[in-house]
Amino acid sequence: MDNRQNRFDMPSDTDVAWCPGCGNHMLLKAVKGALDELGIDPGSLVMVSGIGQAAKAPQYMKVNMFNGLHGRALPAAFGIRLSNRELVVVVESGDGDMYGEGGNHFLHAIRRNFDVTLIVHDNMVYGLTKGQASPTTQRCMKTPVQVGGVILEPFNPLAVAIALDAPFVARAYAGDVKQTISLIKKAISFKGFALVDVFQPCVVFNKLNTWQWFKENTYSIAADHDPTDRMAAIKLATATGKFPLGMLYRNDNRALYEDLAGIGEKPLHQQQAPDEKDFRAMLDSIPMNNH
Amino acid sequence: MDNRQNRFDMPSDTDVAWCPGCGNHMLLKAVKGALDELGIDPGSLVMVSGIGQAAKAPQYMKVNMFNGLHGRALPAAFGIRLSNRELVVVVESGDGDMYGEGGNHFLHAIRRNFDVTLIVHDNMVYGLTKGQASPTTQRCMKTPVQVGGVILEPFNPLAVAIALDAPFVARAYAGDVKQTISLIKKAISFKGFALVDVFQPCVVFNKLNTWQWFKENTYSIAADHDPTDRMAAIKLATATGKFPLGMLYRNDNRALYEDLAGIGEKPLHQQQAPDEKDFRAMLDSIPMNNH
Amino acid sequence: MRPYPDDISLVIEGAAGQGVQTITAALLPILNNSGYNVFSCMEYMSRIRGGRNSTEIRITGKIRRAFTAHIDVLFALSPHAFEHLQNRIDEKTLIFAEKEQFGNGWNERCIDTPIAKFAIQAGGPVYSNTVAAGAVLGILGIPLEPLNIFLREQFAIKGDEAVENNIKAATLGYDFGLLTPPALKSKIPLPSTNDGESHLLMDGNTALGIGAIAAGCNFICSYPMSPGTGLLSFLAERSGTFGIVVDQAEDEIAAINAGLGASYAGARAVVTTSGGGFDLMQEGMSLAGMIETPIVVHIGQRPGPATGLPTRTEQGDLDLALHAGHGDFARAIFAPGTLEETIATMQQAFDLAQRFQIPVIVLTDQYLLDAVSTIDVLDIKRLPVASTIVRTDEKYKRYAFTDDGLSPRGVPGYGDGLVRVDSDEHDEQGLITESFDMRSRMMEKRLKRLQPLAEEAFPPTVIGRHDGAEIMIVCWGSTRGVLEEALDILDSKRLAGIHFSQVYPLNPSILAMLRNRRIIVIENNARGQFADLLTHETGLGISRRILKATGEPFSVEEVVDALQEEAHG
Amino acid sequence: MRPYPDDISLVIEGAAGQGVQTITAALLPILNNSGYNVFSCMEYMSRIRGGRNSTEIRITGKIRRAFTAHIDVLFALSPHAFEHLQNRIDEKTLIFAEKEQFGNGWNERCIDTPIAKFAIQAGGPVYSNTVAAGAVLGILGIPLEPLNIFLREQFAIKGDEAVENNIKAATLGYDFGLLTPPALKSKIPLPSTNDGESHLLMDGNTALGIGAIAAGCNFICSYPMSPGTGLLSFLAERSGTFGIVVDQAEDEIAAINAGLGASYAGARAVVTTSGGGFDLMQEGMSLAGMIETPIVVHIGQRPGPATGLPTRTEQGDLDLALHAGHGDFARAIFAPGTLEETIATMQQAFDLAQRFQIPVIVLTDQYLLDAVSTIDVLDIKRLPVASTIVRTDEKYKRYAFTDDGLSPRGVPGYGDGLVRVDSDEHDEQGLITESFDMRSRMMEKRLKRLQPLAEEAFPPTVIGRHDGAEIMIVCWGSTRGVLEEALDILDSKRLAGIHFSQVYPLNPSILAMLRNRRIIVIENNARGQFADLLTHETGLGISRRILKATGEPFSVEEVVDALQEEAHG
Ligand SMILES: Cc1ncc(C[n+]2csc(CCOP(=O)(O)OP(=O)(O)O)c2C)c(N)n1
Ligand SMILES: Cc1ncc(C[n+]2csc(CCOP(=O)(O)OP(=O)(O)O)c2C)c(N)n1
Ligand code: SF4
Ligand code: SF4
Ligand SMILES: [Mg+2]
Ligand SMILES: [Mg+2]
Repeated sequence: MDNRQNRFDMPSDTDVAWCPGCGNHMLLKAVKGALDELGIDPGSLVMVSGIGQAAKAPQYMKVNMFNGLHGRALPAAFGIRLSNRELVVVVESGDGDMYGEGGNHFLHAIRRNFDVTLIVHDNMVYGLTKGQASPTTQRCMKTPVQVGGVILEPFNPLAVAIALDAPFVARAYAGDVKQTISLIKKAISFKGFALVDVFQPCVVFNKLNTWQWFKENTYSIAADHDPTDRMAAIKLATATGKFPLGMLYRNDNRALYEDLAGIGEKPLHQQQAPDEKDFRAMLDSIPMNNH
Repeated sequence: MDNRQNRFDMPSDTDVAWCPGCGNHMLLKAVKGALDELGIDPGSLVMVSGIGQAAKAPQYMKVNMFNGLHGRALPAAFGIRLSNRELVVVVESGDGDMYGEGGNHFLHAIRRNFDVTLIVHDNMVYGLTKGQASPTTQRCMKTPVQVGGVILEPFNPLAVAIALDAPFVARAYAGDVKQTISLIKKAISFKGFALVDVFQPCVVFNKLNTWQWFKENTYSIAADHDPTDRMAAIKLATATGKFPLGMLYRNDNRALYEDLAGIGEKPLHQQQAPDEKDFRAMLDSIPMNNH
Repeated sequence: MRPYPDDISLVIEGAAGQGVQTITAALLPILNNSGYNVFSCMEYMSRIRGGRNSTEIRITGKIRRAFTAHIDVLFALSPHAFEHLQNRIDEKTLIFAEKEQFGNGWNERCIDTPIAKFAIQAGGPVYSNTVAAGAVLGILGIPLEPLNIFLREQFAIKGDEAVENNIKAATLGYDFGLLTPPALKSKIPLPSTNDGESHLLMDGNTALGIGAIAAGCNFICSYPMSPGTGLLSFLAERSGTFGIVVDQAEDEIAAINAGLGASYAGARAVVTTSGGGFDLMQEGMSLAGMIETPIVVHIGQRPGPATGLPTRTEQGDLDLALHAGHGDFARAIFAPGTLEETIATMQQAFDLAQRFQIPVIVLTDQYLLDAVSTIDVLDIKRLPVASTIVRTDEKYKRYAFTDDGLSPRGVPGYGDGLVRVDSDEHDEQGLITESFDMRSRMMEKRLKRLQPLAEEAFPPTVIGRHDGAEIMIVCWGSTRGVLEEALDILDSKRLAGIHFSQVYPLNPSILAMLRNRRIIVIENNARGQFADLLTHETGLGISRRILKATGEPFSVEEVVDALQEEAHG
Repeated sequence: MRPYPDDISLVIEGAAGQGVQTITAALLPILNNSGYNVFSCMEYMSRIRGGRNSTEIRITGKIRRAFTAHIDVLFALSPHAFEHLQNRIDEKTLIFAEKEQFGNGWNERCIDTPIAKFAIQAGGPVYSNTVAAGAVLGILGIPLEPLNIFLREQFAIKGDEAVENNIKAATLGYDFGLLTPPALKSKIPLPSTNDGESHLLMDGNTALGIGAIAAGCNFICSYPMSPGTGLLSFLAERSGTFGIVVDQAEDEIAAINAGLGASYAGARAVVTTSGGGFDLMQEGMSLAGMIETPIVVHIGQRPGPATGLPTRTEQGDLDLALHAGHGDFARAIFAPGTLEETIATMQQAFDLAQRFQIPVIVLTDQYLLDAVSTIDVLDIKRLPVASTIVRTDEKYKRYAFTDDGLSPRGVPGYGDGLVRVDSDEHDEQGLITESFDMRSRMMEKRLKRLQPLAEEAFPPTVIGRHDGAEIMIVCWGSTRGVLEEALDILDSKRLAGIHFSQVYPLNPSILAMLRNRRIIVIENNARGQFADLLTHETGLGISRRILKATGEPFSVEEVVDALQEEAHG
């Protein structure tokens, strides 16, 4: 990771609200690095997020930004993308934001398969609200609310995504900036719904899943894994033990929502009001009057 | 299917709001049949539902009933079950109710694994609101809203459930009352979250997935399928072509929420207010005062 | 007892699935084209087949747009007719029904009508509704041919046999209808002088859709919910022609957030729902207020709380609309009472939303949305659709401070600037701030628009003669028609009406209209939500509230009764 | 400029993560046990580390519970102190800080305090906060030993070395503090006569939790949201002892629906959230109204709209609470202003919810929840927890009509009857109905309880002397303390205060209290939501609104200033 400026950098005096040592810093670098390397124009990119520590990421990039409600980044991203196909839309979200409050949108965004990249900062905890369990918190971790330890089965975003035939499903680790950049680049280049769930240590509230822990409990997916093999992918995603890093699943055969829905190339903001002819024709065609 | 009375029958003059010929009638018979055969006492059973045609089912049974909000049956069922472990809790819901509006609760109820049976009347359409696409509507079906035909990938409830390791996942067809009864009986007897997604023809709004269609497009799962084999189950659930009927997946090793959370046997309504001793002790232990 | 003689109310009763809607769709245009004034409204149960449903068709001398309780002619298709409608029929009601299934209510005013027999003669029981349609024309003495044309068009796709059977059914019914005792026929009003051509027939849903299209609406994402779904279907059907992006959301939360995303990116977005769905959009409303992003929300009201009565009518969501979303921010709320107002307020809603960068709500209800009446094409006016979007430059700040609190609105990808919106309190650039000073300035900025919004508010419409009236009867939304008719009937100089098609903010001119008069508010809810609002905004006291929250609209008779004493006392 | 001399305000400033909370937790009990009256409140940014945060500790002669803007003694741990707090310090403020990092604001009143140096001497930079705590005691001339005891308990789990280092740090700070110029020390008030023993120190969160436990609360399902989360954590920690079922929901919608399910089954359920989360609970509120099922909802208010200022304070959700949920139904809303009231209203909330079978809201805010003050144990009163649940028999009907509209409430599995609740309009048995008559009767049934609810409403508390006061200053919720103190300072016979700890419905007695006086309302929001409510409920006009919506609470000085003219003519 080098520190040279890239075109998505904010002014150097920007106050970043993340804790020192947090995985978010490296992930931010990776996201900006990927965007820069792809040569994307900041003006044609919209970063969308919800609320949480992760969701602050777009605040620290020089981009168009829709920092909406907790859990609601994906619907907003969908509205943005459909209104202007020229825009590159990237969502950054936390594990609570996306898989907790936003779980329903996660499911249905996958079904839609519009062109969006979803980067989830998966720190296995609610950071901003001070350490409660998130959907991905591992069993038995104690928190101020889960005083006896977490008893729910962790949410498995990769398995669910593959079960719904999400066309691009990857997992990265913020500690490996190179791989993270590479996966994010692929995800953004991919036309369709692309999920990159990124393990991101929260050094304040998650004392279980530390930098060290992630290092020890992850492995790179073997080179011979065929990401187009859905069953193999889901096997990787559901296996117990260490967590696989890399590209789990890819399906290039799913059609894009925008294409199926016939969304035109012209942004909606450039659309004129209906002309008088069409408008009158519509009036004439109102069922009770057209016979 | 015989017409003899069972203990869950409503008075014979009960006005049933379902259309003649609808699959709901047979499914209702099956549910009542299963309950009766299990010898469950109506007074210890609570049927919970949301809103929709399916969700009216509990209205037509002599049971305790919580007919709540559209999409919100599972959280209500959860609250009921935790408040009284003596109650048998069964949710009846539609495909829209459960997988659309209620999608997030579906995910997280599976993670919780409390003891509930979820019967989804899956007619692949929004019945009560007059024929819009539901999450399970098949591609290309035209509706008053999906005027060019449905373009979203259908939601795959079974695959998602298995991906989340739901411990009991089955599919039935309302046209086969015997199998439906048998699966529902197993589901209710199962201690934990049990999903039975039941294909149910909507004869008014779904002209694609008719009685005939379901007959032709389903098959019984082979006897040699091992429901404890998660990969085999997910393969069945995600395969293209005909839909498998029967028991897809079963995992008897997941612990029950109630047990993990230490929910006592005594219903909460019988709990006394805290006694004075405990209350004073709590006051004394308030952090700023106990040193 | 009918308070006036120059019109008739015809009610067709039938279970869901018996085709009452098809009859209505056939008869209304025929009556309209024949030069009659027509108004129609319907009431139906929340079920797809069966149940107790009815449609009222009024054929009137003057243009009327209100529900009357009394039924002059009842056409009964189901066995539930008498039980269901007995309160609305009396000894003068002419009843066409099959004696056998009509039951207890049968007496000499009933005409045994062999609907089923004719239907079977024509080809089968499904033709009952066509028999009825034919019979109605016969009763009214209107030529059959237009109905035959309708049937040919309607059933063409079902093949020749279906068409022929329908025509046969219509003819059998027609011939029967012609034999109706002449005593009734004299009640039919003369055709009005309006020629049917320039008058379009439509329901409120259609008007709402026309308004949205006129306003250049090009994005709708919504979740089905009666009676809000109509707008979604209307726009879906026309999405191709007008380039409207239409998506059915997974839930209402997704719907409004998608709408806001779209609007942020430059779409003219609308969301439609009913009270329960709108509950789920509250946080989105608050977001719209915070990020100053236009959105139009249509709420088709129905009786609550909770699921309530899904297919019935009420005006019970005004309070909710007024206070939806936590925190303080500006909004506007419309509540049209006629087709014309529906088209106009919908356009105004889009216009205000764009210009003031706020959420705007249009409140209708089941009664208004389903009621069919006529509108002169010339009264369908289009507001110019001005784009309020600016091309940004490099120094662009989304929330730049300005004198009026309105910052030029850019959209991403259009110009050299960046467009940043934030649900947290933010600075001019749209970035998170925790400066108390910035917070204060931003709150002030967001609320400043309330004043000009009030000044631009649609003034209410006076019904009758304002000068000299001691008592002002105030109504809003769908109750306009019934008050108009009641005041017309009561014909009292002491009373005048005022109808609000915009209910928030209120135009400051209303104070002068209402001051020093007794104020009576009539509304279709349990406690008088608009009455409260009126007092809140004007400080004026309300002397009486005429309320109804049964799930039904007010009938003309009820309102006449309620005001009788005030009018003549 | 401090308006009164007998107390001091000590502010400890530090970035998140610097341990200011630990200092406060250590100092407050020591001060309390030493017989001082203390009050403390905090303000902090929405971040976990860094930023500009501060805690005020007031040591007062009289019991006070309000924020004062002026700082007498500032203890600065971060480099942002001056920039952040400059408006609150003046030439009289004694500042303890490290000269090097304090920056521009440095002058002769500042005492260069080698915090970092001492910390490193003690073992490392993490001990800075302990140095500060020791120094504060030294400055105040209070013995060090209690702090050492606290440190031993607190750090025992971290091992002997941590304990020893902390004690060393405290001692270094203490010795330094002892050298403070005597001029300041004279300002410290004499210990009050209350002995610390019977006075418990706690924050609003704790009081809320105590109230819930006293009320027999045994179910909470909620989704974290500041500042509502505290109640969830409090009950979670005590769930074992009191048999409370605690679940963290996937979202707020699940939370309230689980709460209603639980309540239906007989639990005494509460839900906690903040405005944005409450937006999502609106439909659940409406459901509670429809199914007549008790639920208590706590809303910890923070500034909106949308995400707003997550860790700041405001009273902006009253309007929302009043109108939450579509349709008309009964509710009650509390807004405590003191610890005592917090404990009492929470119990009353549960009691009313159970007896009237309605949703009840308790409105607090960040300021109230985080503020620490003292309460006499004798003032912690327990309301009897009466069970309102009946054993059902075979003929049981959940919605049986009764004179007062309240049907005996059964729960499933208890008795021989069936308990059916339905979000649709329903009949006495709880089954769907579409009868207009049944609808009307059920609406009436549900709304009938409004009257007795008003009669049982907590009357407001008079602050000062009511008789003779020409001007009534009205406040509600967390603004009680600041108004009390301001009126005390202003000491004017013309003014009296009224504080509402129940804001809806209002007790009918208030009319007599307010009539014929000038009314001024003070509230922590942008437009005066309670002022509107008061006018709505009483018809009385409000002559002035004193408002603040910056995200900060009112300071005593501000309120004194605002009322100065009214007080003295
Ligand atoms: C409707 C709503 N509910 C709750 C919150 C409070 N909240 C803010 S962030 C957050 C959780 C954040 O967790 P995650 O998404 O994992 O982000 P992290 O802070 O861990 O990066 C919550 C519960 C909110 N802002 N809005
Ligand atoms: C919050 C909310 N949104 C929407 C609705 C309207 N609504 C009622 S039932 C239904 C869909 C029902 O579909 P499904 O669950 O599949 O049941 P079906 O009628 O097909 O059995 C909808 C959208 C509602 N009642 N509440
Ligand atoms: S709280 Fe955790 S996730 Fe948030 S910034 Fe700090 S370390 Fe990172
Ligand atoms: S609409 Fe469809 S699902 Fe509903 S009752 Fe009729 S046939 Fe059944
Ligand atoms: Mg997280
Ligand atoms: Mg369905």
